[in-house]
Amino acid sequence: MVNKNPSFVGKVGNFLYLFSFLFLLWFVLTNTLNPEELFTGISISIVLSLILSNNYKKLGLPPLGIKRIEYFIMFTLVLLKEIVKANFDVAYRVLHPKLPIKPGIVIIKTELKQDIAKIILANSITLTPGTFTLDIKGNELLIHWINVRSEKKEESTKKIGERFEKYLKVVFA
Amino acid sequence: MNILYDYIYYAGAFGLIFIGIFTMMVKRNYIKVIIGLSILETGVNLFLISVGYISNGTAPIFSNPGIEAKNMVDPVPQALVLTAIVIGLAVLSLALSMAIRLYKHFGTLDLQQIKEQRW
Amino acid sequence: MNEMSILDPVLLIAIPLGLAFLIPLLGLVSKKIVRWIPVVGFLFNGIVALLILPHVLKQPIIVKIGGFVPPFGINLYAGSVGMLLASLIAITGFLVSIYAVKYITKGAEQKYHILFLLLLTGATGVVLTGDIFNLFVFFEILCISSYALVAYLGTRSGLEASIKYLIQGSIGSSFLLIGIGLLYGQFGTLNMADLARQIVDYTEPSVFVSMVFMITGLGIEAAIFPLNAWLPDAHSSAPSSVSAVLSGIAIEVGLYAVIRVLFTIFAVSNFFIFFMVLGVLTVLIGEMSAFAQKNIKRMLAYSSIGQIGLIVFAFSISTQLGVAGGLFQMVSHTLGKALLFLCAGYMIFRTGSMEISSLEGIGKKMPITALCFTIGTFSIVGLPPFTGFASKFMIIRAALANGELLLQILIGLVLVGTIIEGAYFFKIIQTIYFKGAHKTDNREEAPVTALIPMLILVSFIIVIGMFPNIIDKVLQPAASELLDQVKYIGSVLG
Amino acid sequence: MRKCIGIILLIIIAWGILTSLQTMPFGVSRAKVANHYINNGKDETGAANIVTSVVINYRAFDTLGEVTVLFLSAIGLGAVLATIKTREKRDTEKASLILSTGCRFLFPPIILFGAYIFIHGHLTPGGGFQGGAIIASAFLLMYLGCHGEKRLNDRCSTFSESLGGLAFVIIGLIGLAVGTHYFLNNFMPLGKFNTLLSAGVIPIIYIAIGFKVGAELSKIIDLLMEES
Repeated sequence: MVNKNPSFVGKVGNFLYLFSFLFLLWFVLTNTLNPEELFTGISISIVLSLILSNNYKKLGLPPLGIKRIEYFIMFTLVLLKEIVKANFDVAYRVLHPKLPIKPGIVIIKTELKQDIAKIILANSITLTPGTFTLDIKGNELLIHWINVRSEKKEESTKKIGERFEKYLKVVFA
Repeated sequence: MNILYDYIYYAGAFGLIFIGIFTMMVKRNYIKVIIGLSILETGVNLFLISVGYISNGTAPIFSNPGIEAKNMVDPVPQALVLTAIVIGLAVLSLALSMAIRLYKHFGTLDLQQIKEQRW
Repeated sequence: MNEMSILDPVLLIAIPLGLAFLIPLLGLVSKKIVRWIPVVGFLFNGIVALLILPHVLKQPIIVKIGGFVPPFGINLYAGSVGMLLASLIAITGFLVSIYAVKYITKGAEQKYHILFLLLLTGATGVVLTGDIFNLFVFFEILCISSYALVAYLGTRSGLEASIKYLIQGSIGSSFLLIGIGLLYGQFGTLNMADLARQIVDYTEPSVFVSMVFMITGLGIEAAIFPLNAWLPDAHSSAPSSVSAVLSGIAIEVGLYAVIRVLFTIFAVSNFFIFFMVLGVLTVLIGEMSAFAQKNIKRMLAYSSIGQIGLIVFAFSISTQLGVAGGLFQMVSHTLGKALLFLCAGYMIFRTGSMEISSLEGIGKKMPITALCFTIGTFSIVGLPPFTGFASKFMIIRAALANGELLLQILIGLVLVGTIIEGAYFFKIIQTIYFKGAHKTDNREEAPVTALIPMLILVSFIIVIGMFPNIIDKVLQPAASELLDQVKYIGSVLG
Repeated sequence: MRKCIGIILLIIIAWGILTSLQTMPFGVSRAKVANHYINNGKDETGAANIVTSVVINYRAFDTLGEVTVLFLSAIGLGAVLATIKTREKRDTEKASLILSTGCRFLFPPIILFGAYIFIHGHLTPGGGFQGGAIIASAFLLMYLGCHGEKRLNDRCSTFSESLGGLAFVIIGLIGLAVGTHYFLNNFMPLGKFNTLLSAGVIPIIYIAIGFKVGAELSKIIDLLMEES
């Protein structure tokens, strides 16, 4: 079976991936170990994954691994830290009587390949106050920045994207 | 103050109802009439919901064993509103489909300009 | 009781609903079956309704949905009025859906049949239900399917009519819902019998306001005089088979709801002068506008307004005879107007125009259809061997029974309206038979599927007109059911 | 002119309502019927959510009508829009990568959440209509984000809406045939209170409604998007 259909393993992998994601979600929603609930959750997740897993593959989600999860958690922590930092920064700018802002749109580069990785990067940038992702074109992100500190592509990439990208690169390697 | 507390919800609901009826009667643009209809329906639903409220009431769900029946709000208006919302949605979607047709046929949404049928 | 448990009146609603849900599935298999589904549904309904009808004349059947005792669950009240109208709806629906098998060729046919089936199912629900919110829900089914069916042909006029209808109808339903909300807020129940028991005095302002809201909301669908602006457009622009049920069933059902709310819930007794005057105004305005029309379907639509006025007048006499007369007039109007619209449908189809002048010589071209049309007009005007005569005669008798001067004046005005009605209908008949004799077209009769329903309707009109006693056996219990509020409460709440 | 008439009419209505509202002050007490539902609903229907027990058990007939109204609106929409032949070609720009990828990522979780809502209708605030609306929102997201790539499967939606409606009616007819011979009777065992498999037919009906409402709302969205 496996030899005849080379993509079979890939299919099973996709299926399991979506299945575990959905089932985890179900578990979080119901928050109980009641066998009836678990059984219902498993069956719904199986049905949904059977139908939808093929499309999910196109997103380019990475396979699971210890290192990846570790880095993803670290990424989350860094994101939180950056959000707090940026909040204070923006609050300072808003409250300062001189309003030291310099709004503008900059372009940054990213080395991430997968769509989903780009989305995560874009959304993290949006979540941090002061920066806002407008669009993604190829491997360039269009960003509105409340205080443009550098108009050069490389520098702004370093200032905005780098701090997240180094973790995401490992996760999506 | 007391009067305000007693009637503020009804006043809000009927305020919406009046705005809706007024919009439907006065406006000429069909889309605005549909918006008026939507406001009217919202007002009616709010009115129905506020009919069933009791002071400091809780939702009528026995989700934990400790919940008492005494403080629960009236479940019937909530059931009625569920029905009324769905019906309102149905009318609204039909009205919107007619708006599409209207624009394709007449090239305008102004109801005053559409005079195929006379008295 | 054993026999009755099989013939549950709820089947009259449940089976057509199930069939309507089934139609899209069957449509995947075969397009031809779909056309016959409404026919099957209404045949079933007609048989069941006629089988139940004798049982309810003495004792109404109370159907407890879900097995909950009335104030707590929804109940159906299958009394004489409900079953009479339900049988009427089923029979008319059966005949019109046979007609529609060949008549509907344009547009989304399958959707037409679903909408048609659901329109009459909504009507059946309205006449059977004993719960006021349930009445609203079924009323909405009736209204929404009418909106869609009026716009079905997709012509400019149909669209415009449908939009008018939709705007006014949805304001009406909102009013009805506000009225229901006010009633629930005051009495805490939605069951009609329970409400009726608790409402002691409708002159109390709080109750009066909710009554006005409900009557206004229902009155829009019933097309009572100031609220009938939508009717002529809607009824004339819809496909003829739809006009037949809109004119024959939908407004009657609206009127039934008004009457039920007035008589049973609020037990109104001294409010009727107002309705009598409204009824007479409706008659005069309807008939006079009909007289001025050049478009045959618009003329029939205005004539429906006149007939509705007559029925309102008959009900507001509020004696046994008057209410029976009103119900009888409903029956004869349904049969007559359905027949007229069905005939007009193929006459328009063959001539390609709705103008009355284009009907010249149609008496030779389609003799059977023209004959049916003539009989229909005779019945609506109220000429002797037809139902219209019997029902109008009953109303006149009722009006003259207590010898009040006001009633005599008003019935005089109603008769003026009838004379106007006669004038314009004879004008059409003259056009059909005696004008344009030089035209020698070959005969182009309507197809058999259209002729059969017309002929059946004609036979109903003649048989009931000759022997009004057949229907009188149902009318008398029905009238007393409407008038006797105490018995209604007793039979529901026990 | 119309404004004046409108305002006068509204003032009359407002006066009427004011007199009427005095007999029903806000937030006072429940009526007899509602008290019955709250005190006995738990035992009679087995649903923890009393609103659900009213919607699906005490007033199930309304809900059947409501489902029909939604069905009707989808059908009516199709009938009204059916005769449009001309369809201009529009040059639509593709949605940005953020939107399209995000939609694809969120689609399965939203469907799962909708299913969660309608399966737990008898336990939590939720139910078939709400769950169906959430499922339809997943489809709406697909239409907005990945326009033109994904279409609702016509046959599939027809099946789920028809079968959902039929299931409701058939459950009602089974109730008429067995047990106490009432239409829409709750003929199944009520089960252990406040667990997933309780409340007899309520979850089954809600699942049917969920499928039906999801399919119908998606269909309405589909038709409106296609023709506008």
